[in-house]
Formats: sequence, C-alpha cells, structure tokens
Amino acid sequence: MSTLIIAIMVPFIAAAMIPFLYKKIVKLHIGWFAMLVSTILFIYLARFIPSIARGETFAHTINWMPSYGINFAAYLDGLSLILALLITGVGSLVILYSIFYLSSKESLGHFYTYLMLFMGAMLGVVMSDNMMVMYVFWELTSISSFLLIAFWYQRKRSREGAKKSLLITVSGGIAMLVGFIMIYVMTGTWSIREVIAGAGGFASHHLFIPAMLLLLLGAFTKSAQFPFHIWLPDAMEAPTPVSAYLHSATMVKAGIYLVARFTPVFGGEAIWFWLVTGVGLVTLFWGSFHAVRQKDLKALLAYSTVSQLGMIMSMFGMGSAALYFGYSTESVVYTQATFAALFHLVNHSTFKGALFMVIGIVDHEVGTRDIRRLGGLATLMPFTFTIAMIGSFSMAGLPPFNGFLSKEMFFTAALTIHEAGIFSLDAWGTLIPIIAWVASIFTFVYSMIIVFKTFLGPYQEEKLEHPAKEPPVGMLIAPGILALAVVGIFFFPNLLGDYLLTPAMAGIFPSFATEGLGVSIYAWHGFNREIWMTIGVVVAGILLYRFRTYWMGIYKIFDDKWSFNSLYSYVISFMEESSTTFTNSYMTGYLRDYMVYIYLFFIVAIGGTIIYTGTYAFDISGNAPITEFEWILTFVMMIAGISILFAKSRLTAILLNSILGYGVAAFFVLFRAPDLALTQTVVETVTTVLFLVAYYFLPEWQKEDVPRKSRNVNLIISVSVGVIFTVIALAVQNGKLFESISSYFEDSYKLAGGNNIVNSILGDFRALDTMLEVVVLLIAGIGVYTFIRLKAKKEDEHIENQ
Amino acid sequence: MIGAMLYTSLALYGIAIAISAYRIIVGPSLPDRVVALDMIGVMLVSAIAIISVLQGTKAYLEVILILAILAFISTIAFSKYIERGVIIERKRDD
Amino acid sequence: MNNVLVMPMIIPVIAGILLIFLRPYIKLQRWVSFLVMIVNAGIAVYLLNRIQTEGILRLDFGGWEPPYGILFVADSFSVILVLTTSIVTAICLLYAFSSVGKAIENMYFYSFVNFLIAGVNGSFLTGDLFNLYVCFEIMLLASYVLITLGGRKAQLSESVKYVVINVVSSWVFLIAIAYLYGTVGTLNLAHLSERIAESGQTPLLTVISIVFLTVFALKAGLLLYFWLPGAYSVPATAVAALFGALLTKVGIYAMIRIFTLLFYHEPSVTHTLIGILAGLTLIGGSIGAIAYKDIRQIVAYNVIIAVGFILVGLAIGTQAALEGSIYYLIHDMIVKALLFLLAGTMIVVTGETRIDHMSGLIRNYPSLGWIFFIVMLSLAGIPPFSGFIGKVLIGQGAIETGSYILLALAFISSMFVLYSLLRIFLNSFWGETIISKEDKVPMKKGWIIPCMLLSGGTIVLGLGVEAIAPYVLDAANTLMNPQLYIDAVLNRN
Amino acid sequence: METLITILAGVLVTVATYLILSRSLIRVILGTAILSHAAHLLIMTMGGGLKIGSVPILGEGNGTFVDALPQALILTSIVISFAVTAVALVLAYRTYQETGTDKLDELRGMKHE
Amino acid sequence: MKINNVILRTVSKVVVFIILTLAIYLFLSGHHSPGGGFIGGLVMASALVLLFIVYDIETVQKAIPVDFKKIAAFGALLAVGTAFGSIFFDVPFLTQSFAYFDLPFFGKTELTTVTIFEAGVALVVVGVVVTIILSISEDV
Amino acid sequence: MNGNVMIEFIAALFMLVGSIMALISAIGIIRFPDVYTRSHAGTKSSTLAVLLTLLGAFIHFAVEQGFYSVRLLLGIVFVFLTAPVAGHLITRAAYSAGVKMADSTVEDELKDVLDNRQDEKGE
Repeated sequence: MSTLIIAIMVPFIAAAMIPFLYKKIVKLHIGWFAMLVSTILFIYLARFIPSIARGETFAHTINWMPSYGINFAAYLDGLSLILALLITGVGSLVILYSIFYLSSKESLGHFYTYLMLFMGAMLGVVMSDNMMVMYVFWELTSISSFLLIAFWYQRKRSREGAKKSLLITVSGGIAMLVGFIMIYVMTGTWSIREVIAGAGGFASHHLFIPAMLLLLLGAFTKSAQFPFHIWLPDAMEAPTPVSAYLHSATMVKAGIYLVARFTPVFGGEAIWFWLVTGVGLVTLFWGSFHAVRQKDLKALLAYSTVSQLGMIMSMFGMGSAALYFGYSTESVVYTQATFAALFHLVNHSTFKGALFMVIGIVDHEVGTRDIRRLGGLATLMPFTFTIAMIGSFSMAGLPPFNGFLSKEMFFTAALTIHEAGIFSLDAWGTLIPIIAWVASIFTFVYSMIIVFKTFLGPYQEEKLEHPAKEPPVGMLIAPGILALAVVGIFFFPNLLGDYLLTPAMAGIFPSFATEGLGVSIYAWHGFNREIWMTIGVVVAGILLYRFRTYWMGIYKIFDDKWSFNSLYSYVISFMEESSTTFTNSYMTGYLRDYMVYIYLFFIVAIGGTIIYTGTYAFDISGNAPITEFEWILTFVMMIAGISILFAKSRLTAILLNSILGYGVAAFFVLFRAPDLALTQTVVETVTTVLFLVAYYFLPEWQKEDVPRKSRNVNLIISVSVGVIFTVIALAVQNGKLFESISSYFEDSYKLAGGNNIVNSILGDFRALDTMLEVVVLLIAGIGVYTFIRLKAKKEDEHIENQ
Repeated sequence: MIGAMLYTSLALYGIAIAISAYRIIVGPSLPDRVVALDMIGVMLVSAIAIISVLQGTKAYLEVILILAILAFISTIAFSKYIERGVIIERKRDD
Repeated sequence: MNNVLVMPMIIPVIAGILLIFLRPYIKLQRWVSFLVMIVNAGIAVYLLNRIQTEGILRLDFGGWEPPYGILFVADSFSVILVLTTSIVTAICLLYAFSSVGKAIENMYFYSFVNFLIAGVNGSFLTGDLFNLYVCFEIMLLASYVLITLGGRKAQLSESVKYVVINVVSSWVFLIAIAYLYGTVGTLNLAHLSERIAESGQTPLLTVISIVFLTVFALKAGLLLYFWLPGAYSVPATAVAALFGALLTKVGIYAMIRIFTLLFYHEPSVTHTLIGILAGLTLIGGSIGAIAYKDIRQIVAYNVIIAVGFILVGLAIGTQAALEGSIYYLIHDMIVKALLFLLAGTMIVVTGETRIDHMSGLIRNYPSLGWIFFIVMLSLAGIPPFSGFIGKVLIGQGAIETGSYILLALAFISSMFVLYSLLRIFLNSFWGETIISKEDKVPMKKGWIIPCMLLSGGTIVLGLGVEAIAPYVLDAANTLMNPQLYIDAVLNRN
Repeated sequence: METLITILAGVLVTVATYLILSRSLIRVILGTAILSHAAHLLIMTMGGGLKIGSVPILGEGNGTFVDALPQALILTSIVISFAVTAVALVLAYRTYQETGTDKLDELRGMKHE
Repeated sequence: MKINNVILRTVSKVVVFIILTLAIYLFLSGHHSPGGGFIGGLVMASALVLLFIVYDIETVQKAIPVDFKKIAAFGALLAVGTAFGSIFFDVPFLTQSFAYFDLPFFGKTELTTVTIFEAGVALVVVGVVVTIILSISEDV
Repeated sequence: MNGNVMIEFIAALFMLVGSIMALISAIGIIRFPDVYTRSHAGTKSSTLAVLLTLLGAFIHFAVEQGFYSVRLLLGIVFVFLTAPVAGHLITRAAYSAGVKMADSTVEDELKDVLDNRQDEKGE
C-alpha cells in the first residue's frame, strides 16, 4: 500500500501549505483545514482496522539512502495502528477544541504548522520500519514539541520549559540513536522487522545490553519516566490543546511505543524486565505522589500523566517476562500485562485528553487554574463538570469507566508476576503489587482533588478573573466525545480488544500463537484479590483525601532544593559558570601562553614518542670532516645566536640576526650550493633593510621584565624544543632508509636543457613550486600595501569596544 | 703546501670574523657594530674566494660580487639609520 | 590530457592576478570572482564523474613522471572537497558583495579571496608533500591579509597571534618534510607511501609522523586550537565564514590524507594519539561553546567541536567511519559558513555581539531566525539535515571498533552544540522584541539570500545523501586502500 | 660535520623558541626569522652526505654532485619565509601604530566574562 | 640638518650601474650557472633600494614612474601565463620547452620558455620588494 | 718547480698575506679605543686584505683553469670603490649621532665647522 507513505507525508504537506493559506484566507479559521486533514487521515487509517484485525500487515518502502540501507519504510501492524488512530483521532478532537480555544489574534499559522508537523512526525514514528527513519521522526516530534511549548515565546517560562524539554528529549534521542546503531552493528539491518525476526540470535553479543540500555534511555526520556519526568510539568507552558495532545495523549506515548516495539527483541531479559517495570513503578508512585501536592491544575495533570505513563510502562515490563518462557500455555498468562498496558494506553488517552480539555475550559473561562482560587463551579458549568467527573473517576479507577477495567487488569498483572519465580522476583516481587496499590491510592486522591476542589466547595468569584459560565458549545464537543468514549469502552471493551488490542499483541509477541494472546475483558470477575484492592484504594483514598491537611506536611521533606528540577537547573548553571571559568583560565589571549601550550604539546607528544619508540640512536662516523674555518663559523653563529637573547638594543639584535643570515650563506657556500648562497645573501640584506625600516617605528627594545618563574619555564621549553629537534635530526641522519630520488635530476641538461641542476629543478621539474612561490610573494607584496593603506576609521571600532 | 696555505688563510679569516662578531656583540656603540658587520661581510667575500679556489669551482664568483654589493648596501642603510633614524625618506628636506 | 585538473587552482590564481589590474572596477571584480567559483564547481563536478569511470586522475606538471616532478592527483575525496569549497565560496562571495564595504573591496579583497581558494584547492589536489607546504603557505598568506583587512584594533591584535602561531606551525611542517625526505628520500606522496610501507614504518618514521600530526593539529585546530576563537571573531563576516568553512578543513584534509596514505602502519601509536586529541578537542570545544555569551565565540568553539568530531572518524579509521568523516566534512563546510554568516548578520543588524543584549529578533527578521533554527538542528546532527548521516556512520565505526569513549564524547558533544546554539536562539530570537519597526536595520537581500542558499544546501544534502553516496563511498574506499592511490600515481596497474 | 650543523641548528631553534616565548612582539618576529635559518640548515643536512660531490652545476667537478633537491626546496622556502617575515613585520608595525604597544600581554584582545 | 652627500651619490651612480648589469647577467645565466629569475630580480630590487636610500622616494619615482604593484602582478601573470600556455598545446600544464638556434654573433643559443617564466619571477620579485619597502617608508 | 706551480704558489701567498692583513685589522677592530679609529682598521686595512685575496683567487683561476674572471675583477673594483665610502659614511653617522671619541683624542676639527654653521643659521 503505497498510500501509507503518502499518509505520513500528508501532514507535512499540510504544514507547508498552512502559512500560505493563513495569509490568503482571512475569514475562515485555519484550524478547520488542519482538522480536515487530520480527520481524513483518521478515516483512512480506520479503514485498516478490519484487515489488521484479520492479522494482515502492510508495508511500503521508498528508497532514501539505499547505500546505507536507510530507506523510507512504512509498516502498519496492530501496534502501529492503535497509536496512529490515537494520533489522528485525538488530533482531530484537539484541533476542533483549539479552534475555539485559541483567539484569532494568536499567530495561528505557526500554531497549526507546528501541529501538523508534529502529527506527521508522530505518524512517522509509529509507522516506520527503519530505525533511522524512525529516529528522524522521533527527533522531529521533539522539535515540534519544542516549538509548541514555546508558542508564547515572549514568556520566559515558556522558553525555559521548551529548552528543558528539548534538551532532555533530544539527549534521550541521541542515546537511542546510538542504541540503534549498536543494533545495526549487531544485526546488519536497519529494519525493525528484520531485527525482530532475528531476535535471540544476537542476545549474547557484547553490545546487546548497552544497546538495550541506550534504547530505554530514549524511551524513558520521551515518556517522561523517572527521573527524566521533570520536563513534562514545565512543558505545560504550552497552550492547553498542545498539552492535551502532545503531552498526554500522543508524544509521550512514543517512548512506550518504542518499548513495546522492541519487547520482542529485548523482552525476556532480566535487565529489561527490571528496568522497565521498576522505572515504571517508581514513576507511577513518584508521579501520583507529587500530583497530590500541586496547586496548579495543569501541573497536577502533568504529574498525573507522568504517573500514568509509569503505570503503562511497568505493565509492558511485566508483560515482557512472558518471553522468558517462550510460548506455552502457562506463559500466555503473563502477556496479559501487555494487553492491559495497551488497553490502558488507549484509556489514558481518552480520559486524560478529556481532563486536559476541561481544565483548559476552566482556565479559559475563569482565567485561573489555581485550585486555591477555584471551587463551586459545578452548578455554573454543569457540562464541564460532568465531563471532568467522568474523566477523573475513570482515572481513579472507578466503574463504570474504562479506567476501572485497565486498573483491575493492572492489579492482576502485578499479582501474577510476582509469582512467576524468575528474575529473583521471589525476593523483590512482592513490592510490585504494593507499590501499585499505594500509587493507586494517591491516584485516587488527586482525581478527587480535581473534581471536588474545582467544581464543588465554595465559589469564590472575587478570586477569579471572569465569572464562571459554560464555554461555547464547540469547546465542549471534543471533550464530550472523549468522555463518551470513556464510558463506551467500559461497556464494550471487547470491541476494542478484539479489533485493535489483540492484533497489536501479535506485533509484540510475534513468536506466540495469535489465538492465545487475546484476552476477554470483563467488568466483573467476582470477589477476587483485585476487587478487594480496588475497594482498599477507595477507602484509603477517601480517608487520605479527608485528612490531607494532617499529612501534607510530608511534602516538606521533599524540599524543592533537592528535587530533580533543581538538580537540572543547578547542572545547567554550574556548567555555564564553570565552563566560563575553565575556558577563561587557559584562553588568556596572551600569545606566550598559547605558544607554551603548543610547545608543551610538541615536547610531550614528540618527546614521548621518541622515548616510547627508542629512536635516539645516532653515530657520527659517517660525518664529513670539519675544517677549522667551519668550526669557527659554527662557533661564531652559535655565539651570535645566543647573544641575541642578551642584546640590549634592537639594532644589535638585527645585526646579530644578519650575522646568522650571512653565516648561513657561508655554510651554503661550504656545502656547494651557490644558488642558495646568492639568494640567502640578498634576501638577508633585504630582510635587514626591512627590519630597519619597520623597526624605526617600533618602540625601543626593552629589557624583558618577566617573572623569574616564567623565564625558567621559557628556558626549559626552548631547550627541550631544541633538543627534540636535534635528536630527531640526528636520528634521521643515522636512519636513512632509501636513496634520494635526486640523482634523476643530474640528467638535467638532457631532460630540461639546463646545466644548473638546482635551477632546472626550480624552473622545470618543480616549476609549480616556483610558480606558487611567486604567488606567495605577490600576496605578501599586495598584502603589505593593504595593511598600510587601509586604516580603520574610528567609527568602525565600536563593535569590539563593548 | 698550497693547500695548507689556503686552509691556514681560511682559518685566519675565520678568526678575523670571530673577532668582528665579538665586536658586534660587545659594542659598545652602534657604529662600532656596523663597522664590524661591514668587516664580516668583506671577510666573507675573501673567505668565499678562498673556498672556491679550494673547491676548484667558479660557481661562487657571483656570490663574491653580490656579497660585496650587499655589504655596501647594508652599511649604507645602517649608517643612514644611525644618522637620520629613517633610511628611506619620502622627500629630502634639503 | 588531464590539464583540467589544475584548473581549480590556476583559475583563481589568474583571476586573482587579473583583479589587481582591475582595481577600480569593483562590480567587475565581484562577478569575475563569483564566476570563477562557479566554473570551478563545474570543473569539480566534471572531474568527479570522470573519476568514477576512469579511476584516480593525475596530472604530471611539465610531463615529468612521478616521483620526480610535481603532480596533482584527483581522487573522489579531494574533488568532493574542491566542489564544496567552490560552492561555499561562491555563496560567501554573494554575501560579501553587500557586506564588506567599498573600502575593503578596493583593497584587493577579491584577489585575496581568489588566492585563498587557490591555496585551498591546491592543497586538496596536490600529490607532492612539499607542494602541499607551498599551497598551505598561499592559503595562509592570503588569510593573514584577509583577517587583517579593515585594520581595526581587535583585528590586529588577534591576527598577530594568528600569524605567529601559523608561522611556527609552518616551520614545524617544513622540518617535518625535511625529516621525512632525509629518511625516505622522496617527496611524492604515493612514492612516500610505497617506501614507508616497504620499510614497515620504522620507529623513526612514527616519530616523524607525530611531527606531522603536530603541524596538522595546529592547522586544523585539533586540541591546539588556541588561535582559533580569537582569529575567527575579528574579520569581516564573509571572511570569517570562509575561514570557518575552509581553513581548518584543509588541515583536516591533510591529516586524513597523511594518516591514511603514509602513516597507517602503526595505528596503535598514531591513531590512538589522534583519538585522544580528538576527544580532548571535543571536550574543550564543548566547554568553550557554552562558556561565553559573545556570539562570535560560541560560533568559533563550534568549529572546534566539529574538528574533533571529524577526526574521531580518522582515529577510528574504518570504512564506515571515514565515510562518516567525509560526509561530516562536507556538511560542516556548508553549515559552518552559514553559521558564521548568520552570526555576522545578527551582529550587524543589532550592533551587539552578546546574546543577552539581543532579544526577539524573530519578530523583526523571521527568515533569519528560522534559518538559524535549521542550522542549529543541522549542526546538532538532527535529521533530516546534513549532519545526520556522517554522525551515524562515525558512530557505527566507533561501535564496530569498540571505541566507546570516543563514541560517547562525540555524541555528547552534539548535545553541547545544540545547547550552545539553543542559547542563542532562545535569547536572541525569542523573547520580547526590543527593536521597534522604525529602528530596525533593514535586512538586505544580499545577506539573506546566501543564507537561504546555504540552508537549502544542508537540507538538500541531508535528504539527497544517496546522490553523493557513490562518490563518498569511492573516496573512503581510496582512503582505506592506499594501494589504489599508489597504483594510479606510479603507473602500476 | 652533519652533527655539528644539526647541533648549530638546534641551538638556533632554542634561541628562536625563547624569543618567541617572550613578551614583546618584535622579539617574537625576530624569533620566527631565526627559525627559518634553522630549518634551512636542517634541510641542507637532509640530502645526501654534506660536502661529498661538487656544485650541482653540470660541467663543474667530475660526475658526482651534491643532492640538488634539498637546495631547490630551500630556495623556495627562503622566498616564502621572506614573504612571511615581511608580512609579519608590517603587521607588527601596524599593530604598534594602532594600539600603541608591542607588549603581547597587553594585546590580549577581547575580554569575555 | 643638511647633509653633504656628494661622495655617496657619486659612488652610487657607478655602483647602481654595476649592480644592474650584474642583475641582468644573473638573470640570463640562471639556466646554466648560479642565478636565475629570482636572484636576478632580488639584485635588481636591491639596486632600486640603494637608489631609494641614497636619494629619496619622490626623486626616484619621478625617474622611474611605474606602479610596482602592477609590475609584480604583471610578472606573476607572465609566469602563470607561460605555464598556462602549455594547455593550448595539449601538453601537461607547465611543460617548458627549449630549442637551440644558431644566431649570428651569439653562436649556438638556447631559447627556452623557462626564460619567460623566469622573467616573470624576476618582475614579481622586483615589484614586491619595492612595494613592501616603499609602502612602509611612505607611511610616516 | 715549473712556472705554473710557482704562480699558483704566489697566488696562494697573496691570499695568505691577505688573510694575515685581515687578522691584523681584526685585531685593530678589537683593540682600538673608539669607533673612529676602529673604522680605520675595519675599512681600510681589510680592504687591502680583500684585494689581495681576490687577486690571489683571480691569479689562481687564470693559471689553473685559464679562466680570466671578469666578475672577480669587477669585485675587486667594487670593493676598492665602496669600502672607503662605507667607512666614511659610518664615521660620519657616528659623529652626528654623538658617539664619544676616545679620551686620547687630541682635536675635533669638525666640531668648530659645524658650530660655525649652526651659528650662521641661528642669525
């Protein structure tokens, strides 16, 4: 089905069109266009449900980088379809809601562009078969989320929240990328399907565990798992439709999707089990525990989302244990956790989406989300209240709402798994149902807070910005539909289960026979342990809610100073400050310091290699004899050279430099190089003249008044550099390996018509060097001219003087 | 015999150069140094002449001439530097 | 006849010389220079395709057979770089037209740019070690002049450091060549490779290779990057963009060439050292990138990070890693030029250099802001922009060889890149708009179009990897098999 | 002889390095000039044996010549170092003119927080 | 202070003549004996420098009214052009050719493109050296 | 000893004598008390040394290789021409730069002349 790829591309095309449409069409709200796109996609995807339910899968590939096996491969199976439907379905509702929520004064063009970008990216994530392409879309979701969070970029908090979410999710994404690459190195394919097909074949590879950990890092950051959850509450700076869509219903599910997708590969491993389950449970507890203390409704929902995501994550973890046993009738029992996870995934999207929209309505209508200022809205906003109640009770796990069903299944899974007897579960397994239960109590408490603190209790109009009233009908449609779904699923859970969840199970447990995987969901299954747990939750929850003033003091222990949030801010500010201090400490802007580093590197690297390889042997037996004149000349040059260091005036220094130059020329004569001697003498003279001309304008040579310590450093460095230079040179003279090619040039007359070999080399054999050297000279000449002629005007200086 | 004489005179020139170099290093005044440098240049001319005799090649005769010329030029440059501070003037002030 | 091989170097040289005569005709100078770059790009494309069918091309100057004469060798690696250089330069020139100003243009600006490019292209193409030195010198001298052009105080004090450090590094280069010549008695790269292989790279040769490493580390800014942030902060924007895009890349090219063609026998010493240096460079660059609020500094440290990143590929030295390095090299040339152009434009329109003094620019200059956003993502290696594939391949190489520390450093460094640029974006582009409509410096077309072209480049390169994949594959293949190069140069097939 | 010249070159390198590490710009530039002398002497010793063979001009001497290639290289290098020295000198001059100092520690450039 | 320069000027006239002759000699003989374009150019440049030292810039420029930058550029063009010329003859870039002719008076004479190449080099050297020295000296 | 060897010997002798002269002038350079006297040693006697040496070399080449070097002759002329001028310029520069004369100096004739000229200008 090639339309799959088109389906992924459609939102992107829409995103590209929206800015233009926004400019052209002034009358109509641009959101309608976006909604149209998203609804069409939903319908298109929904058409796949029957065939997917029959166990079919769809794939289509377009080549992108076939050389590297990275291709645009779309793949649709049950698991993808659930998420794809959520993305487009919730997407349509959110857009509908946003049309009424956002005032037309906002830059809607940007908003819907980002939203469409996100939708496309998200579809890409869940429908990509190629890991690299999936990564592409994965990062795109982070980016579009970044843009949406900072939609009101004038606000500092928006920017900070956007920054935090981008940094955390992209870091995770990069970790995931490395994990993907490791999988590629192990399996030689980028295709997820092929990796799954070969699963088990590389479990003993030494990269297996690192790849798994990195992959989980990506999943955990994206799904806001403990301790990476900190970005999610800050992401609530985004407009509420965005929070409803990205930060509860879809994007944060990408991590969960990833875990589900790779369960066939890594499931059955103890590390995977413990990490996914453990992190999930900790997140579940931590999120629900902190949700209770929140005063901002949106923050409360954010923590509740964190907690719910943890719950789903932990269920996937528990379900993965089934793969340890391989397929058998006993092991199918454990897959129920996974089924529950998928079920809750859907449920969570429905009730949390509805709740976010409700909170948005409250915020929109009364101008605040602070529960200390809210209360008694139930009578004024009855519809809103109803929806909020449905959502909250579903979240709390009460019948007759879908949350009850999945919560029950969660308890079942938690109870089943700790009896599995693997992965040292007998030692720690008991903790699983306990944590699950405790967290559920807190979940119950905050759900009650939403309902009772907002809608019941005293109505304090003076604290609100606007008096409360029902919102426009349009705004209620979307949450209403979601609330209906919440109830509908409770009554007809198996419709969902048979058509969507069971096929998805096949994607997660491909090695299991499909028939055994389906689970029939029943609202009532007798007075078993689960129902007693639920009753316990309700009782304990009500008690805790009633007496919360007595135990809220417990949160004082969790001071803000010690939260992960402040750790994040501390790390960021510490990094910036210490990096400035550190960089300033060595980037002094002082040439000498830089040269010291460079020479030190020279000494350490080269000296070290010399010692390491032992290349300091040399003998002087093959040397040419030295005449007295040469001794004297060498001696004179050495003395002259050293005297430069002690010269009192610059003229003396120049003169001594000239001695060196003429001395070198004399050596050229001794070494039978007339051309060089000629050139050297003339160049030396011209250089001397140049020095004279330029030094006239420079200040008089002053005594170096540097501290003794740095002088000693200079001395040590220069001597070491000199010694290393000499040692290598001597070693080279001793270690000649091959004859030089230069004997060829001795035929220069025959070859190039010149008797002067050097000149023939310069003018013919290596004429390019000469030509380029001429260019060098030319550049120098013209350059000097421009140096002197082009002087900055005073007004040009202003930039660096700041 | 002849070779010995040539080597001897080369060595003598070397000593003369060394002495002049000593003068350059100790100074005391700038003109002293310039005089010594001029002398080194001239001594080198002679030394090169002897070397070319020793090596039996005519290749250095240009060097001799050039060295002489340049010793002259640099001496003039230095003396002008000492006298006026600037060695090339834009416009003569006389 | 392969005379076309010399064109990428000789055309700029001739143009540079001719422009000296055409000093009063600035408009003409502009378009001649631009045309030269376009022609060069065309030649590079032609050469690239010929290499795929005919193998490595060479041109013996004066008809002197290697190893005696000098020759230019065009393999995919060098020609790809020539091509990128030409395109990037052409675009930077477009920017220069409306930014450097008459006073500087009148001072032979375009001649120097042409000479710079001649040096760069010559360095990419030459097959002779000493000629490489000469080409380096052309490039450096032109850069000395370009960096100082304008004569502001800061320019002078920074270029003094730049010049002195480069003079010293050129000196080290010279003595390294001398040592190598003394040991193996030849200068032709292929011949050197053959002789070194024959000797099995004696310990002495390893020592000499470290001397070369020092040189190229200085030129490329591998750990020895102290000159870089200052030097790249001072020149005119277009020049800084050229420097950022090209200069360190030549050092990188030379290092890759030398350590894949000549000194590949003792990787436990040389490549380990390169790996350590690359790692330290990544650390130093990452820390530097977030240390400052001066936008020019941030940008300059980003150059350093990229150097480390590319050379991680060399240190790892597998086919995949080298391919990754090549992709990243191309990517970095384009994107660094763009980044410098953007930073320069931001400074010009606001008159500020510190990011905390700018705010809300996206309102005033939306296209500038979005291009910056693209660059940010591209540099952080986020797909589908061009940095992505290079990163993946280098990562793949690192994993295959078990270089986990380098792997970690390389990928963590891209977080620092992202963070450093994100800071600019959040501070300068977002936030309250402080420039009112009236005070706004109008955005010139000549500024924004080059930026758009380059950002288009990074997108096209990212999506169209497949288009250049065969060339890159061939380039890396040649680097992995020095014998191919030797055979092509010394006629041994 | 080779050893002696090498040691001489080593001494020059030491001197030049010391000068380059000093605080005043004019010393640094003098240092770079001396570096090139050392390099040229080094290249000279890198050819075949010193003083073996005659001047590399055909028709002089009898058949064996000294290694001509290093001589050609040195020639190129002399020219280049002349060009570089000229540029560096003028740069120093302009820097002094513009900033009024040749002390490198006063030429630190831009200050950052 | 007025300085009597008669001695210097008198001698310089002779010396400059000698130097220029030598320069041309060196330039031409480069192919067979020490010398060549580079050294010839340098010697010529030093003759000019001597003139500048002995006289002053304005006087000399009045006598030799050329822009030395353009001389340098022209020289470079000549050198590169010689190299470039080989392209039109479909031989490798930079191929130098030489031939022997029997000319009256000179006998067997060698003509080679290297000479043109070297002339370019010489011009560059003269132009650049003089440009550099003049640039600094004029900037007071 | 035939003629050629004899002449070669004479050539070598020239050179040796020249070098001895050079040594003597070097001794002068180091022993004389002030720059004015040193310049005598530095320019005049060393010129003689060079002339002798170059002459020796000229004779040597003339006899041994039958090669009459114009360049050497030119060199001789050149040194003969320039060395005194150089000496003159340096001493003059030294004088106008105010280098002190040795304590043993008896008379400074130029001083009066210059002073007079200064006075004329002053009027």
